[in-house]
Amino acid sequence: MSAEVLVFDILGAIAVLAAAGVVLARNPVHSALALVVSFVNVAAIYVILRAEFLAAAQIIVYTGAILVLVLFVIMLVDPDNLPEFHGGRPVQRLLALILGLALLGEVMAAILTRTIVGQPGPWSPQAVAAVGGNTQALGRVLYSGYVLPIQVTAVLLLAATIGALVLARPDTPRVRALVRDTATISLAHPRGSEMANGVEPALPALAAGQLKLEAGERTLVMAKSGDDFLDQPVWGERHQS
Amino acid sequence: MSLEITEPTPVIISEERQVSDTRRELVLNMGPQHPSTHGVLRVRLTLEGETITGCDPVIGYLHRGVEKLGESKRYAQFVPWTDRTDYVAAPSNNLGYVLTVEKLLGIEAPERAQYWRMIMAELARLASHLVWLGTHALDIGALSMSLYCFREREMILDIFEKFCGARLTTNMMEIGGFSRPIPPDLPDMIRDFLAVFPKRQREYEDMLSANPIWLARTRGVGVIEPDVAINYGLTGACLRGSGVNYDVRKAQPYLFYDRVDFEVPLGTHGDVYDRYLVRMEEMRQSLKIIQQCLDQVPTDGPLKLAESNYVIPPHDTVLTTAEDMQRHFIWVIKGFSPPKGEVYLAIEHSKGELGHYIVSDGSPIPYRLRIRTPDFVNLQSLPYMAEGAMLADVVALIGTIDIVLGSVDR
Amino acid sequence: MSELTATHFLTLSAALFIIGMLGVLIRRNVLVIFMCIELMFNAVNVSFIGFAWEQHSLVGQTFALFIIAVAAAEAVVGLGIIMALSRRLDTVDIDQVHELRE
Amino acid sequence: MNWAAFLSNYIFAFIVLNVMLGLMAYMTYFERKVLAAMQDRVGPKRTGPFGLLQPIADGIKLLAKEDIVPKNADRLVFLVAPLLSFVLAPLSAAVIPFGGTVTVFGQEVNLYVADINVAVLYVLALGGMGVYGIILGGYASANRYSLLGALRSAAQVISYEIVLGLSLVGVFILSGTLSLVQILEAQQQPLSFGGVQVPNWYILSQPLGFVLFLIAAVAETNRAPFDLPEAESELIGGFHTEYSGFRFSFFFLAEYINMIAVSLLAATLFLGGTDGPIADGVWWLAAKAALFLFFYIWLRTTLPRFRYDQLMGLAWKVLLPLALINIALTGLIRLWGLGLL
Amino acid sequence: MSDERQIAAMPRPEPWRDTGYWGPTDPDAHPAVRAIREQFPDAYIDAYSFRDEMTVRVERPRYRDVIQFLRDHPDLQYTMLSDETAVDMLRLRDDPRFDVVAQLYSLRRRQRLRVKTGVNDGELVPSLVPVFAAAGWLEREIYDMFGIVFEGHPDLRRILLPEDWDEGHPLRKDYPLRGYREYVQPGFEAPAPRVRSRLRRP
Repeated sequence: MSAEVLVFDILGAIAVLAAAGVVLARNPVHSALALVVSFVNVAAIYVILRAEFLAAAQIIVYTGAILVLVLFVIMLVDPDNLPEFHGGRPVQRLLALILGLALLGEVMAAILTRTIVGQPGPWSPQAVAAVGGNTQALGRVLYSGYVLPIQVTAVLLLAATIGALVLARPDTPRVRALVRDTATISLAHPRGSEMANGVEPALPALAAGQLKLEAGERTLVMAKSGDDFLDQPVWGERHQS
Repeated sequence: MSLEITEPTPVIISEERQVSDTRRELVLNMGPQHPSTHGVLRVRLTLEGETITGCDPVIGYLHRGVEKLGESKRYAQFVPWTDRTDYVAAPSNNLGYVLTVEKLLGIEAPERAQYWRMIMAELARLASHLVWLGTHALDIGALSMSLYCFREREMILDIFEKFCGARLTTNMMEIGGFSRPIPPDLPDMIRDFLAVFPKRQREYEDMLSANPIWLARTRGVGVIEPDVAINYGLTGACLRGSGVNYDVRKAQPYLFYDRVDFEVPLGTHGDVYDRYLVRMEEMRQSLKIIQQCLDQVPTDGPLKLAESNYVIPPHDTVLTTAEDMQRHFIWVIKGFSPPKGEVYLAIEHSKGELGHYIVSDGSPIPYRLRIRTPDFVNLQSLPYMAEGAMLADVVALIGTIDIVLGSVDR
Repeated sequence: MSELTATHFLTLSAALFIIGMLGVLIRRNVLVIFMCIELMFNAVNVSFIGFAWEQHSLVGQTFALFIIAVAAAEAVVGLGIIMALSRRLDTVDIDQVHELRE
Repeated sequence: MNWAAFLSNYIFAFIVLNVMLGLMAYMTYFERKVLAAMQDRVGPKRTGPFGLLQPIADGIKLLAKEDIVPKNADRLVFLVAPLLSFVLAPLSAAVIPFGGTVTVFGQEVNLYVADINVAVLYVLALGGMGVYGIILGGYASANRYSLLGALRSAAQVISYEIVLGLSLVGVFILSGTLSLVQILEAQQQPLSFGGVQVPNWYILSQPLGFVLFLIAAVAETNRAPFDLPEAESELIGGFHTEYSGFRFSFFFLAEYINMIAVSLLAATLFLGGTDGPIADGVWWLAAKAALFLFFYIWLRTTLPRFRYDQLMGLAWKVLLPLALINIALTGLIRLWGLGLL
Repeated sequence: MSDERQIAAMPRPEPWRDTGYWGPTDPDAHPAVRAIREQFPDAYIDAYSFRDEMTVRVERPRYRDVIQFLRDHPDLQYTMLSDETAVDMLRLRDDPRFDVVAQLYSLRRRQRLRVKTGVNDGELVPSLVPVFAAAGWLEREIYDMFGIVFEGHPDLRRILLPEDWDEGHPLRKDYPLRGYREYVQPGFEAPAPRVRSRLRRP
C-alpha cells in the first residue's frame, strides 16, 4: 500500500461521500457546501495525477466561480420556501437506487476486464519536467494542436455571457426620472406656477434638470452685494465666468 | 369640511411589501441611533433594490419644548437656552435672540460691543462649518478629515473659553452689550488663529476638492433647482448652492456688516459638491470679516449700554452709587417690562436664516417666543433630494443639509 | 493494489458519475439538479485526467480544460434561466415547470 | 522519503506560519499607530511600552466578549464561515520565496515552503475560496440585510479577482513561468541599458500591470476606498454584523492576513522580493512588504469610500479593459523581442 | 414705590431707526398693504406697524389667496415663506383664539412682510402648502403644538411629539408648563420631587 494509493483512497472516499451529501442534503446550501468539499478533493486528486494546472483551474473556475454563482442563485431565490426533502415518490427513489447499483456493476465489470490499447504517448513525466512543468507542457500541447478548439471555446464563452446578460436584465427598464409634483415658482418669472390647477410653469430661463457635468472642477460665482443676480439665479453652466 | 387625521402607522423596523409582480419594495429604518444621522434623526426609507423611492424623516427625539419654556422665563433668563438649540454654533444663537430683544426694546449696544459680537458670530460660523466638514467627510469615508477639522475647532473653542469662560454653551451675549471686560490678549489670540487657519484649510481642499472619489460621490448628487430651493424656504448654503443670492448679512445687514467688505459665494449646479464649495468659501470670507472687525473695533469705549433701565447696570458702579444699586435691585427682582408689540428679526446663522419672533404683552415674560431655525426648514428638502438617489447617498444628503438635531427639534 | 493504477480513478469517476445521475433523477429542486450535473462533469474530468496520466499524454488534460470551459458557459446560461424561471413562477420545484407540456 | 528534508521544510513552514500570525497581530498595532500619526494623534500607548501589548489586549478582549449566535441561524455554517476565511488567508504565504537555499547544520534548507509550478494560480484559487467565508457568513446569520450585504461584497471580490488574475498575466509573459521562485530568479538578473545596471524588477517593465494589481488587491481585501462591507454594516448590514466576540475577530484578522499576504505577493512579483542593491535577503522583502502595508493605511486615512455601483463599474468598465490591453501590449513586446532574436 | 411709577420713570424707547427692511412704516404708503386693500377689499382687516415691521391682518378663508397673490404679484414678489407659526391669544383677546402668522420675504425687493389671520379652536385654516412647499413641516408643527388643523395639507400629523401623544397640544396657554402627569423615570419608583418655583405669573 504505497503512500500515493493511500492518499488517493482517502481523497476519493471523501469526494464520494461529499457527492452523496450533495444528493441527500435537505438544505440546498448544505448540498452546495458538500459539493465544494467534493470539488476540492477532486482537485487534490488531479495533483496526484500530475495535472497541477487543472487542479488550480478546477478550484478557480468550478468552486471559485460556478459554485459561487449557484450559491448566489440559491440565496436570491429566497431559500426558505423549498420543496420538501427528496420529493420523489418512495418507489421512484428505490427504483433509482437499484438502477444505479446495476449500472455501477456493469461499469465496474468493464473497468476490470479492460485491456490497454495503443502505446504510451510522448509526454512521460520526465519529458514534462524537462519542459518546465505541467503548465508549460500543457501550453505547448494546447497551442500546437488545439488552437482551433480554443477559438471556438472563446466564441462559446462570449455567447454564454451575452445570453446571461439578456436573461438577467430586468424585464421593464426602470423609469429613471420620477415625476416630481412640487410647487415650483420662478424667481425670474413673475407669473410663477398655478399649482392649484397643476399647470407646469414655463421656465424659459431655468430648464431645470438639463445639468451638464463638465469634467473639471467648478468655480463659484461671488456676489459682491445683496442685489447681484437677483433677477436670474446663477444656474447651469451659463455663468462659468 | 371634515378632515380625518390619518391613523399613525405602528413603528415597524422594516418589512417587505410585494408592490407588483416583479418589484419588491423594502421599508428600512435608519436611525435614530445611527452613526451618520448627526444626532437623533430617524429616516424611514422605502427602497426598490438600490434606489430610494420614498423617504420620510422622523424628528422630535430631541424636542425639549424650548418655545414653551420661553413663555415662562424672563427675557434675560432665556439666553442660556439659546445655546442649547444649535449647540455647535452657540454664539450665533445668542446673538439672534439678543438682537431681537434689543429691537423690541428699541435699544442698541455700543459700537465696541457690536464689533465684538460680529467677531464672535463669525468665529461661531467657522466652528459650525468645521463640524459640518468633519462629519460630512467622515460619512462619505474620508476618516482623517474629522480629526483635522476638530483640531482647528479647538483653537476657536479656546478663544471662546478665554472670552466667556465656556467652550460650547457660551451664553456670552447679553441684552445691551457685554458686562465683562474684553481680555487684553484676546485680539492677539484671534490674530494667531487667523494666521494659521488659511494654510490648514488649503490642506482640507488638497485632500477633497480635486479627489476623484469625492467628486464621484458628491457631483450630481442631491441636485436642487433654484426655484425649488426658494419654494422649500431653504436658506444658507443650501439656497446659495443653487445660485440664489440671499445672505441676511448682505440682504438685510445687522450690526456693522455694511461697514465690512466681504463676498457671498454662489453655486451653479446646486448639488452636494457646490454646497461643499460654498461653505468652504464662506469660511474664507468669515476670516476676512474677522480681520476687518479686529482692525475697526475701537480699543476703549463702553461695552455696555449702562444708562438704559432695560440693561443691568455695570458691576463696578452698582456697589458705589445708590441709584445703580436700586436699578440693579429692581432689574434682578422684577426684570424689565418691554413695550407691547411683536418683533421678528433674522440673522445669518451658519446653517441659514435664524429668526426670532417675539410677541410681548408688556410683562417681563415674553407672551410668545418663536425660534425659526434653519435646519428645521432645510431638512424638509431631504425627501426631495433622496427620491431616485442611491441608498449610499443618503448619508451624503444628510451631511450636505448640515443639520444639528438640537435646533431641528428645539 | 499497491501501485496506483487506472482502476482507482476509474472507479472514483464511475462512483461520482452515478451519484450525480441519481441526484438528477431523485431531487426536485432544480438547483440541486444543477449541482448534480456539475458533479457528472467532474466525474468525466477525473477519468480524462486519469487516462492522460496513464497514457503519458496531455490530450486528456486539454479535453478536461475544454470541459471546464463548457461547464462554465453552461452554468452561466443555466442559472440565468433558473433565475428568470424563479422570478416569474416564484418556485424552484422542477415538477411545477410544465407550461410547455400541455 | 528523506525525512531530514521533510523535517526541515516542515520546521520552516511552521516558522513562516507563526511569523505570519505574529505579523498579523502587530499589523493591527502598526495600522492604529500609523493611522493615528496621520491624524495628528498618538494612538495606543497605554498597554505596555509604546502600547506594544495592544494586540494581545485586543485578543483577550475579543476572547472575553460574549459570542452570540443568532437564534434561527444555521449553526454549522455560522461557525464554519469565519474559520474558512481565517484559515485560507495565511496559506498563500506558502508559495512566497523568502530567499534562496541555505545550509543549516549541514542540512540543505530552501527558504520557501513549496515551489509549485502553478504558484500564482494557487494564490488566485485561495482568493476564490475566500469568497465562501463572506457568502456563508452572510447566509448563516439569517438576517436578510447581512445576506444582501454578503452577496454585494462577494460580487465585489469576484469582479476584482478577475482583474487581479489578468493584471498578472503580463508578468507571466515576461517571466515565462508561474512559479514565484523562478519569477524571483528572473528578476534578479540585472539588465544593462548602455552600461547602466538596472534591476529587472517587473514594476519597471510592467507599470500598468502593477497599478492594476495594486487596485485589485486593495479591492480584493475589502480595504480603504473599497471597504463596502464596513459601510454596508452602517447602512443595511454587512455580512459580519451578526458576529461578535472572537468569531468576529476571525473575519477582522483574516482581512489583515490577506493584506500581508498580498503585500508579500506584490513585493515578490513586482519589486523583486528578496533582491536588493547590497545584500540580498529576507529583510528586503520585509521592507518592500512594509511599504505596501503603509500604502494600504495611507489609502484608508485619506480616500473617501466608493459607492457600490461606481465600484463595480470601475472593475468592469475601466480595470478589466486596461488589463486586457496590458496583456496585448506585453505579448506584442515579447514577440517583437523574440521575433528579432 | 409701587412698580407702576417705576416703569413710568423709564426713558421712552426711541423709535427703531428706519432700516426700510420691511418697507415704509406708514400702512397707507406700503405697496403690499395697498395692493391687498384693493385686491381683497372684503378679506383685508387692518394693517399696523411696530418698530419698522409691517403686519397685515386678513380674514381666515382668504388667507391662502392673499399670500398666493403676494407671491405672484409682479411688483411685490414675496417669493419666500421665511416662517409660519401660531400664537395662542387666550388672555390678550377672546374672539379668534389663535393667530396664524406668516413671515414673508421678497428676495427680489429684499423686504419682509407679516400676514396674520385669526382662528378659533376647531376652525380650518387653508393650508399654504400648495403655495409654498416650506409650509409642509411648519404647519405640521403648528398642528402638533396648537391643534390648529390646516385644510389642504397633504400629510398633517404630529412632527415633534410622538405620534401617539394623546395629551393635547403643549404650546396652548392652558397647557401646564410641566404637562398633565408625571412621567416616572424608568428605574425610579416615584418621580423626582418637584420644586415649587416662586415665579408669580402677572
